[in-house]
Amino acid sequence: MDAVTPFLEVTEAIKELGGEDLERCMQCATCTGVCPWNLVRYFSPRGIIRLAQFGLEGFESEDLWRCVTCNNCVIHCPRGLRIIDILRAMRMMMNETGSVPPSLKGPLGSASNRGNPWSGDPEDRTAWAEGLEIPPFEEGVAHLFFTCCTQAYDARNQKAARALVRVLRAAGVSFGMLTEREQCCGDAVRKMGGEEVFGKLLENNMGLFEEKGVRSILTASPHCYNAFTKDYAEFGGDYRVRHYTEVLDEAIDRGRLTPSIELGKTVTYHDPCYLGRHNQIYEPPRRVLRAVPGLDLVEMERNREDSLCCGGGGGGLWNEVPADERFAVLRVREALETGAEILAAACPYCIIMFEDAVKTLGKEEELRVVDIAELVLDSLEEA
Amino acid sequence: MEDRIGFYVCHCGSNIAGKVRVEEVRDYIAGEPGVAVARDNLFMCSDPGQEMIETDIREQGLNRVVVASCSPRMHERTFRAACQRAGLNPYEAFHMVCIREHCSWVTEDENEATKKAIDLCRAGIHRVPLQYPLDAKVVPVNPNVLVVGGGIAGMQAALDVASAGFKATVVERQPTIGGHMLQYDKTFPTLDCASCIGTPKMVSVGQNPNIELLTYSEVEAVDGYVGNFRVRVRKKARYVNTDSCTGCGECAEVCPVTRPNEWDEGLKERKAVYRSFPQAVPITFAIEKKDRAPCVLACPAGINVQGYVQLIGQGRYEDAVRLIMERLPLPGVLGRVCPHPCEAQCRRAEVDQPVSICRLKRAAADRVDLQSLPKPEIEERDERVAVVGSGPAGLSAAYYLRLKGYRVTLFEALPLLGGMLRAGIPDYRLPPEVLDREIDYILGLGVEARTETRLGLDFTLSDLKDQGFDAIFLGTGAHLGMKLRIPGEDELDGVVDAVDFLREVNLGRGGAPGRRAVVIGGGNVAVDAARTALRMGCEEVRIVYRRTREEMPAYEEEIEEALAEGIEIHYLTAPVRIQGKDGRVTGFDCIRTELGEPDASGRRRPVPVEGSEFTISCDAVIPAVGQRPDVSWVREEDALPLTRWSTFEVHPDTLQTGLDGVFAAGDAVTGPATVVEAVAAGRRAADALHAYLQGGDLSSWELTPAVPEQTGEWAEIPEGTAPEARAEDELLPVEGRAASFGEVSLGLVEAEARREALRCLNCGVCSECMACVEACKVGAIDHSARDEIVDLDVGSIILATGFNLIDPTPMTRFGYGKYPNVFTSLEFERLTNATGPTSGEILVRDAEGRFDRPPESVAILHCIGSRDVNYHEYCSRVCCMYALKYAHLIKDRVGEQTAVYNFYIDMRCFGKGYEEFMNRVQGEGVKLVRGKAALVTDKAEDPEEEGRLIVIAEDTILGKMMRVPVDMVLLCTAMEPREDALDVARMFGLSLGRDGFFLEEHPKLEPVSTASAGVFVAGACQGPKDIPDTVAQAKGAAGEAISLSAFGKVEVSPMTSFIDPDLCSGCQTCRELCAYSAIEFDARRGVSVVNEAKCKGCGSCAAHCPSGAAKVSHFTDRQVFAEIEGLMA
Amino acid sequence: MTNCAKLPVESGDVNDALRGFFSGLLEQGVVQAVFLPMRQPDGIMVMHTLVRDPEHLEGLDPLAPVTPTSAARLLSSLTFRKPGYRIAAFLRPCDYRAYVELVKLKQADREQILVVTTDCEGRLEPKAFLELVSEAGDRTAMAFHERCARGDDTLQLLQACRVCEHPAHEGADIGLRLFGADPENELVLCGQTDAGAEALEALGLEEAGEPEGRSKALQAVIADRTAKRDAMIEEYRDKSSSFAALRDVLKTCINCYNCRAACPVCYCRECVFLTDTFRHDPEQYFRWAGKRGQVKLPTDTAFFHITRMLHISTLCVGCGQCSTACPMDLPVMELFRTAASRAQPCFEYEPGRSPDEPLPLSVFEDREFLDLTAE
Amino acid sequence: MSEQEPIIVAFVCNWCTFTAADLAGTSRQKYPPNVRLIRMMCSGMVDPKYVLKAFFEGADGVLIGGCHPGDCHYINGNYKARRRVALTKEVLAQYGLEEDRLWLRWIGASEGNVFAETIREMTEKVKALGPTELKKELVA
Repeated sequence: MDAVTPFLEVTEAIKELGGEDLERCMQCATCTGVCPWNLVRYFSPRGIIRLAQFGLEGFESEDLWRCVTCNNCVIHCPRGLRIIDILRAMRMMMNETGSVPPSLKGPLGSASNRGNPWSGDPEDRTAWAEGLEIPPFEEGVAHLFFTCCTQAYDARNQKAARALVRVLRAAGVSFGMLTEREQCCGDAVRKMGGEEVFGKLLENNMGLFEEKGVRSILTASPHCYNAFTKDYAEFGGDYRVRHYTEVLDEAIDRGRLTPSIELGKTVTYHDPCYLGRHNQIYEPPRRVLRAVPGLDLVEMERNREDSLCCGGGGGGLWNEVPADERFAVLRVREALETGAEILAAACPYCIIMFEDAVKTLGKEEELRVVDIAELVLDSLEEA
Repeated sequence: MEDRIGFYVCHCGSNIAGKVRVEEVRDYIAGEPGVAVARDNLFMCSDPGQEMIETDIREQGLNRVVVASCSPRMHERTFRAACQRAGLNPYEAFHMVCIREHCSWVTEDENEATKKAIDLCRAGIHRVPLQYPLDAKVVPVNPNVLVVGGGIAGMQAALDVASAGFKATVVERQPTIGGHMLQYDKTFPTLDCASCIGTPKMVSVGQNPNIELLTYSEVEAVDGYVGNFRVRVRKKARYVNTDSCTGCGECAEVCPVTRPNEWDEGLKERKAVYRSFPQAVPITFAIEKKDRAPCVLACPAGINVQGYVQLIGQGRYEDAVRLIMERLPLPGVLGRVCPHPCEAQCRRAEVDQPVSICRLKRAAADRVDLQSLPKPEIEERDERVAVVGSGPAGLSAAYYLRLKGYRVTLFEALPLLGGMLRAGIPDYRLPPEVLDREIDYILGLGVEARTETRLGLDFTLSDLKDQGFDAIFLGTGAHLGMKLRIPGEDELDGVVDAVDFLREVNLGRGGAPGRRAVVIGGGNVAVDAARTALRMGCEEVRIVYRRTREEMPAYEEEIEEALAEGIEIHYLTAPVRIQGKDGRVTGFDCIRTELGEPDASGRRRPVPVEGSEFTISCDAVIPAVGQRPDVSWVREEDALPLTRWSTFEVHPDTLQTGLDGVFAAGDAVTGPATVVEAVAAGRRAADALHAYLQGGDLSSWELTPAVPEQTGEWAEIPEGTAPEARAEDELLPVEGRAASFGEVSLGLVEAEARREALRCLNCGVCSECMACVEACKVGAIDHSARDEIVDLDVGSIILATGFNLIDPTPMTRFGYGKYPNVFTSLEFERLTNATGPTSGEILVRDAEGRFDRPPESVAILHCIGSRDVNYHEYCSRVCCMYALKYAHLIKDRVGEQTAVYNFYIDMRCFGKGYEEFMNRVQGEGVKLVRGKAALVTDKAEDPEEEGRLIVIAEDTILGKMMRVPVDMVLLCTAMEPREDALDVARMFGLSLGRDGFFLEEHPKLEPVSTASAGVFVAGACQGPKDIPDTVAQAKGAAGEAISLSAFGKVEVSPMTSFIDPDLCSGCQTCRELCAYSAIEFDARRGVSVVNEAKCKGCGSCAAHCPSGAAKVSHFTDRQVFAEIEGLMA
Repeated sequence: MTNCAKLPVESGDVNDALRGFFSGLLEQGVVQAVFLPMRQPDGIMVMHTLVRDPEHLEGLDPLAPVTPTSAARLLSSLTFRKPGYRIAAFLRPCDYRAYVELVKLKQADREQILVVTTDCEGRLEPKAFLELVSEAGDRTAMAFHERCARGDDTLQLLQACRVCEHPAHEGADIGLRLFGADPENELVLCGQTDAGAEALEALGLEEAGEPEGRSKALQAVIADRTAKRDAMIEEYRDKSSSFAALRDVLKTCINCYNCRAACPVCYCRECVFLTDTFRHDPEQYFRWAGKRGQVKLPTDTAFFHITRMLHISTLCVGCGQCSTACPMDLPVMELFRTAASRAQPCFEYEPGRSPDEPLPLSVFEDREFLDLTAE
Repeated sequence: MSEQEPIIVAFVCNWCTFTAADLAGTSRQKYPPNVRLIRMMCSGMVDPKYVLKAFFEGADGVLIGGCHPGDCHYINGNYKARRRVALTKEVLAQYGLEEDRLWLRWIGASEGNVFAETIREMTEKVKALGPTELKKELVA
């Protein structure tokens, strides 16, 4: 008889690795319904969980690696299950047996050996800050400016990082940088199931933070923000973490930063999943944009917790995805529909995905992808 | 007699014995002092268990019993009864120790569970000897029963109570009983029609002699205790007398105000006077009133603006004019010259622009011939009143005094009546024929007018007294122009004060002031003078004003019209000197000004700019810088007190001057003010004069406020009210307009007036237009009704307050509120109901929201807000079944071929006949998609989906995504508690469960009783349930209430407090602490005494009393100390 | 609003002047009786006496620096049911404050009483008082005043008075001024309430102003005593910082409950410790001894003192009668003022301040002590 | 359970916290066995000397459970209890009684889980503090 037999040892193993919520799934399929993948192809997280409930093979299929951890399923799940952690637990099992898709082998290996997923030379980690004389972080400096690997090694994001540094300086924020010993926050690595590599990165960074007495961390990427507030907390990390849009919002509010030059552009803002849905930070970026004179902020239909993911999270940045299945392409089309000239982003992953999507659609003239810090810098009368 | 304790430890099957080594407990306790018998038993609460106790008591001579088993809340009563049967006093002899819920069920380790059980039992053994006999207090039970809520649960409970011969009072918040069930069309699973099985219940409740129905009423306070509750109920004013109203509905026909009908979930309109639905019980109508509209509050004369605007909207101009004339005699005049402060408050401005109220008043007045109005019968009186001055104040006073029956004589200095209306306001703003028409009407009532008789010249105040006038009203106005006090003003020809100039022209005696005239001033008089000068032939007219356009007091539309007629206005210019040659004006020197600091009146003071003098060549100068009353006629002996602005000094309320019997109002009292204020003051003076003439003591006389006090609550403005431009009246074409005195504004055309009136948002809901009063043949409508308080004495209370549905709007992914064809379940019920918005036809809406065509396909989405930790974790139990009912109704009514898709997680058809119903409906072709719908969108991906709603879900059985295009989406929205559930619970002494519904005493064994003795719950207020379960609970609750009423007495816990008079030092702190004021102070003996009927035994007094004088029986210090000592030994 | 009056004193005989004052009150019918300290027949000890006939005012000595028992408790026995007659009562500030608490507890009446208080320079230990009387006889009061005015700290003041920060009270009807005054030749009396002012007018006394040095002297006394009080509380917070430490302080307590009998605000007719709640079952002593090896008797010593603190720590005015009454000379006043220093600020309550302030445990607020219930 | 396991005496109000304890039992929630319940009709019935008696008899912690403000079956018994516990805590603190040994908590009739959680939390805190001085020393 062609039938399957439950293999509950596998289920127990998945639960052991943090996927225990899978037992309480009532298979209602809300997650599948709200998952952005189904805008482009059939992808059923419910189906994968069903297989995990009985430990049946098939969950280790290609689909397991498709999830970009955008959190839309988690906030709608009627049972409140941590669906991302269930899938991550299965990915951890795959990592333990080494059977990881080729596209993710590169970043995982690089993170393990070079402390960043971009195969960048650790020595050049602070190269992007050449000429900005950012002081090293030590006693008396208020915040640690944590460089996201993507900002350190990706050219487009290096430009955004430099803009952010100059804006922070204009706002009189006291911040310093750590040396090359600083490594990747490990968010993407952990979400890909590379728990062991993540452990190495965490140990290095927490040791460094301990050594330097880091209390308050300022991050450019929502992924670092999420790692330091949630993942590091699991291992005793207790830091005051703020995303740069919150710092700029406060500086503007306190009158320490006043963008003055009229930009005369219509702009639409994309809520990055790790700032919005994961951490409910919706208003600070919008207040910053509204504080820039001459910027007309228009909202896309899918905004705040309904925002459509750029597709970069959870290893998505490195997955090969056919053009017609890329969320970033859909999102750029939505941005164009609003008539905006600028798509404002607040996350290095989004910038890469959207720059690629704009090129794919050949819309470079009509829509520019700009980081919020860059917009603020354009509007500052810098000395 | 020493203690002989019987100790019994229960296995409770394996519930206790599973974790607690009961034999070890038994043997340990056997060794404790005073323990005569120690046994264990499989089930102590069983009959053999109880018999074992009874036989031990009889045979072993036990005087105490301790049972260690489950929670005392479960079986304390059972074991006390056993002890009583065996002859012991239950309160003295028995103590129960809980070693199941608090010990075996919650402890992992066997040893720890056993040790804990032993400690708990030992505590009981130490406590029980110190207990002393108590006899349960028995109190009489008032047989009446209160039922709160008139839904199916309330109705059923009331009917059962009544049929048992006891009186039930049903308090229902809505104007009718029936509740949610009567909103449905069919009910599952039998497809009985709700009204066929519901209305008979309603009718019998309505007619049952044992049931008193208090609809449109709410419970406000409850106190007392089981058997003796005192409940205060507020019967909200219905404004319709329930005895005489036959429910004919004539009043609703004529009522102009429409509101969304709550009964139809807002899908259908009803009138301000309404009945929820045709089969309502009671049949009588009710009127919804909120606060008086803001326009009514703003009108100085207190006219019911909303009322006459609505009447105009109905084309009932005569009724409108009659309503206006209750507060103001000159509708046509005021329709033209009133500054309309009401429009500034109109809330329509929040949507687009205020309603054009002033023009509407004119539209009504112009369409009514006053003479044709029925003559008001006047009950003649013989007192005579002299009204001096026929301005707005005088006319108003004369009119209202005449209506009161006084013989009024109107004295006017000028040859024509009307005062400032005649001599001040030019004809192009107020045509004389309109003024005459309205004055003649007043005179027509029998007012005698004497023109060209000036006070102070032709007669004096004392003359009036001599001529037998019983009272005098002075409405002499303010006709003296103020001087510019600049050189050349007095001596030159060509300088004429604006008031004099206008009077002469208006009386047909004046000529053109010159060829080029300059008017000085920024008020209405200045603009009137300028435009009149233009019409008298001046070639060039300029207005000189010291401040800017914003500060000009003249009306906006007047300034516009003046500018349009070519009149030039020099702002920021002040007069310096008038130049003249041989006695004639030749020029006018003035100087530029700037605005400096604000002066006392808050307007910024104009400061001359050095060296900016310039001259305007002109041959006439008309100062219009204010007026003041001419009081030259006042003689010494009149002794009439005047203010320093030479206005009469009057009492603020009665308007009586310093002289007895002499009243005054209008500009003569206030200085130059608006016409409407003068008219209002004239009416107030008439009231005061009436009181004076009837010999009333005016010292305490107060003005009866035109408007009762306000609660600050108006009808909310419905979202999506389409903005509509405000109607503007037609003006004469500009050319040639300035050449004649023809009325510039032509007023509103009838169709425009009717449409403008319908823009009114009816802030006060009922506009008190009194149309219904006339329409009602039995005179049942009484707008002056007030809320009534009723106190009920009842023995038991049944709460059947029902449920709400969750509002699905926040769940944006389902598109409720965004797509017109997404409905909640209750909205769909109304669509299927014959009295609903579509008379029972299942239709979908077009873009404008009108139901027009039947759907070809329908999607029904289950679990919207239910089984969802983000909203309600519980299952609402009823949705699966009514979803199938909807599927059946659609197939049956719209047609076999209509596609129906149910998106479900689990089909819960658990009841009797439910599974069979599902079997049948599936047979009729409903498509069941196993997967919770995730998204409803209108973004089509292929032509087939164009213009339809697409439901997206994964079918977990197929393992495929489904996109189902449909015309209509029904959301099975979760049942949730009423929003005021917490306040109601506190009022009746209940608490709420974690799901927010009323908490029953025990989910399995006591489903309808609550923690508060004598208060029972039934139906959805205790948790989501369908009609069969609701009715079953209603009959259960009625059973409980009937048992109380039938038995006539009830045992009340004897564990109340008492105060030992020997120990009490009379400090009375216990009296202050007692929440039930159950402690009185006996002054003679100087001690506090407990009234045991009122005391509930909470112990607040005992815990405070330092000497221990106040004790609660069964919880004395000694007993608690013994329990603690036993616990820790 | 104090308007003051002068009472001439001939040849330093203050008592004679006061006798004139009090008999004046009786003769003018302002009051029907006076209640003040009078010399006993032995001419030494002074006791509060109710006097109706002015002739019997012969032995009055109100300013004698001693109060054998709390005058508040005595006066309350005259007024726990509203008396039909008005009494002029001489109460030192601590007695008056205790009396105010008894009024709140409905154990005494305020309307029928004309309270005459004085600037209080403190009272002596009984032995020290007897010595002073033997030396100064009739002039004991003034001898005591002179040595106080000189700042003579050899005086054996009661410990309670050394640390008492209420040497005067604005609430009393009439206040006798001593600080910065010269009573030997002129007594200054101030009407602090309407009743007080009317009484002074009825006597037709000569107008007078406040002695100018008074407020400065008063502030100095208050500052000095407050410092001593804080030191004492600090000391006893250390001394009784644990149950064992408390046990050591109370090791010689014999449960005679005399401190309770002397305390003016311990108003129970019979103390709960004398009722059968604390008449333990003999078996219980046996069990205690079994559980812990041995049990000291009398038991419930610490239990009694802490329970009494729970009852009156908010009402304690620090009058020191408990320490005076303790046969074993235990620092009862110190322990109770230490407990009061915690309990009273907890409810922002000061006993004796005003009769309208409700007792802290007889009222409650909607939202308070939220941290207590981790809300 | 060895000697040094701490004992917590809990005075619980019959209408709310006692019912919550029943509910915790019927839903089989597990919590440490250190607590012993004494049923009071209302938290307002707990005389401060009961708390004292419990400590003097060797209790390591005392918990008083009442209804949430506004829900009291007797209208405001819990408000009075709050002031009495505040006074008791203040007086006993002088003799070294730690903050976490005497708790007042509002636990509603339907909050079985809150009851279990409170017991777990308090047992942990009291265990950390170790036995009371009264339990060791004999202070009668």
